Amino acid sequence: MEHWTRIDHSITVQEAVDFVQSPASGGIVTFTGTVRNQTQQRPVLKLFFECYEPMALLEMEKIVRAAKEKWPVQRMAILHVKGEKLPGEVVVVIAVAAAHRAAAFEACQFAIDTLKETVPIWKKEFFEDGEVWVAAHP
Amino acid sequence: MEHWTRIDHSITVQEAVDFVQSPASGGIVTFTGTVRNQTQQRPVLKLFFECYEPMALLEMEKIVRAAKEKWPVQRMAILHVKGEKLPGEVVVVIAVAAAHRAAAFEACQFAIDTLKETVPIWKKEFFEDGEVWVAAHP
Amino acid sequence: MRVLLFGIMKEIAAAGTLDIAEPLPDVGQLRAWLLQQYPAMKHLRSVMVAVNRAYAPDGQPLAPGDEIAIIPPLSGG
Amino acid sequence: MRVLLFGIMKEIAAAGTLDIAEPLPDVGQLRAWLLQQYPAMKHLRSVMVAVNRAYAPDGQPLAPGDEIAIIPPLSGG
Repeated sequence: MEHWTRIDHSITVQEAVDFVQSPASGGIVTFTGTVRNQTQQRPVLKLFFECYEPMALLEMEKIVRAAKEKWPVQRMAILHVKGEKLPGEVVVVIAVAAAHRAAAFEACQFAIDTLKETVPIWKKEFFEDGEVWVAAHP
Repeated sequence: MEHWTRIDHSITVQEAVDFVQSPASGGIVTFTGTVRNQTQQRPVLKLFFECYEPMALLEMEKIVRAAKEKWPVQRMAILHVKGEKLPGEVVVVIAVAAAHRAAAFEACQFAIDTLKETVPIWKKEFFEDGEVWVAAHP
Repeated sequence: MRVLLFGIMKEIAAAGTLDIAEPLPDVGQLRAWLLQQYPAMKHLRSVMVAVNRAYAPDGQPLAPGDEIAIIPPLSGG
Repeated sequence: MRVLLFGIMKEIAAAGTLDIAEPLPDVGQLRAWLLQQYPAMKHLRSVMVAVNRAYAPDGQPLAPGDEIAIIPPLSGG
């Protein structure tokens, strides 16, 4: 298996690196997204992630295929959480292994940029005085 | 402490991410370098890393300062191993946390590129039939 | 026709799935029907439709048994 | 004058440190002296000199008590 896509309650950067690492790869680049403790100066109490899980996994696989067509990358992992998350907790991890580090950097950045645009996952922010689905309104 | 530089016998990406992560950061980018099992088709048995340790740590700190001048990054970790390493083992980890992921990607790539040019560390490759200090000769 | 709703769409419709009796032959007509039923939809930044777990343009025909989902603005990652 | 050697320079000189009695007033003259003592140095891709843990140009004067290191081509990372 050359790639790994997963949606779960808890994920770590270490498991993503362990998956993509191999004695043939020279460099691994990861992106880890965490819950910020505020949005525009308003303290965030928690987040809730809702996923259209089967389609989200398919879209993650499309990202892997597109990245492998564009860059000479070896193994990739795309992990995303679902459910409730507190500030500081990990919500997304992308790991890319390649023989040459420039390809790994470019493919990892492409993967997180594309994930935010195409993978059906929604985030609700909870504040002291209310809650909002992020980016829903202009 | 907003940055962490370290030279040790064993390092992990997880400890670098744990250090740079904070509830104020939105994204963390890491680069992890591992020992490849071959160099130009010759199987590599092991590597040996020699460090001019006090100067290497100073040069790592210069990289952190330069990155923080160029990009709005929050916390950085630069870890490198010394001593013997086998194929697949981690030799360098760089982690960068930033509010915006583009800055984290650029600063991380800058840091590994600069480390290879300025930090006084030397790598010896051991093959079945000999050993060589990498890049010593043209 | 069975339609899955997510995120803010689930709140607007006060339901996670809709069973629509009205015959709606393509994605565009489903979208128009939803807008009429749930006027709050027009305040959303965007709404996409997925058919059988892939994004579908307005012209795409809908068949009985398709898995249809309404995709409000994404915010994963 | 005490000089630290690393990597391939340690093997070329067969020593990790050199104690040089010769008076060598600057980095350039230290470099010339080393090249004369260890002709194999000229096959190296590059040799830098560090004084007090910072890279130093050939014109930099050397003082007693300076920590001097010979830096062959780097290969960390």
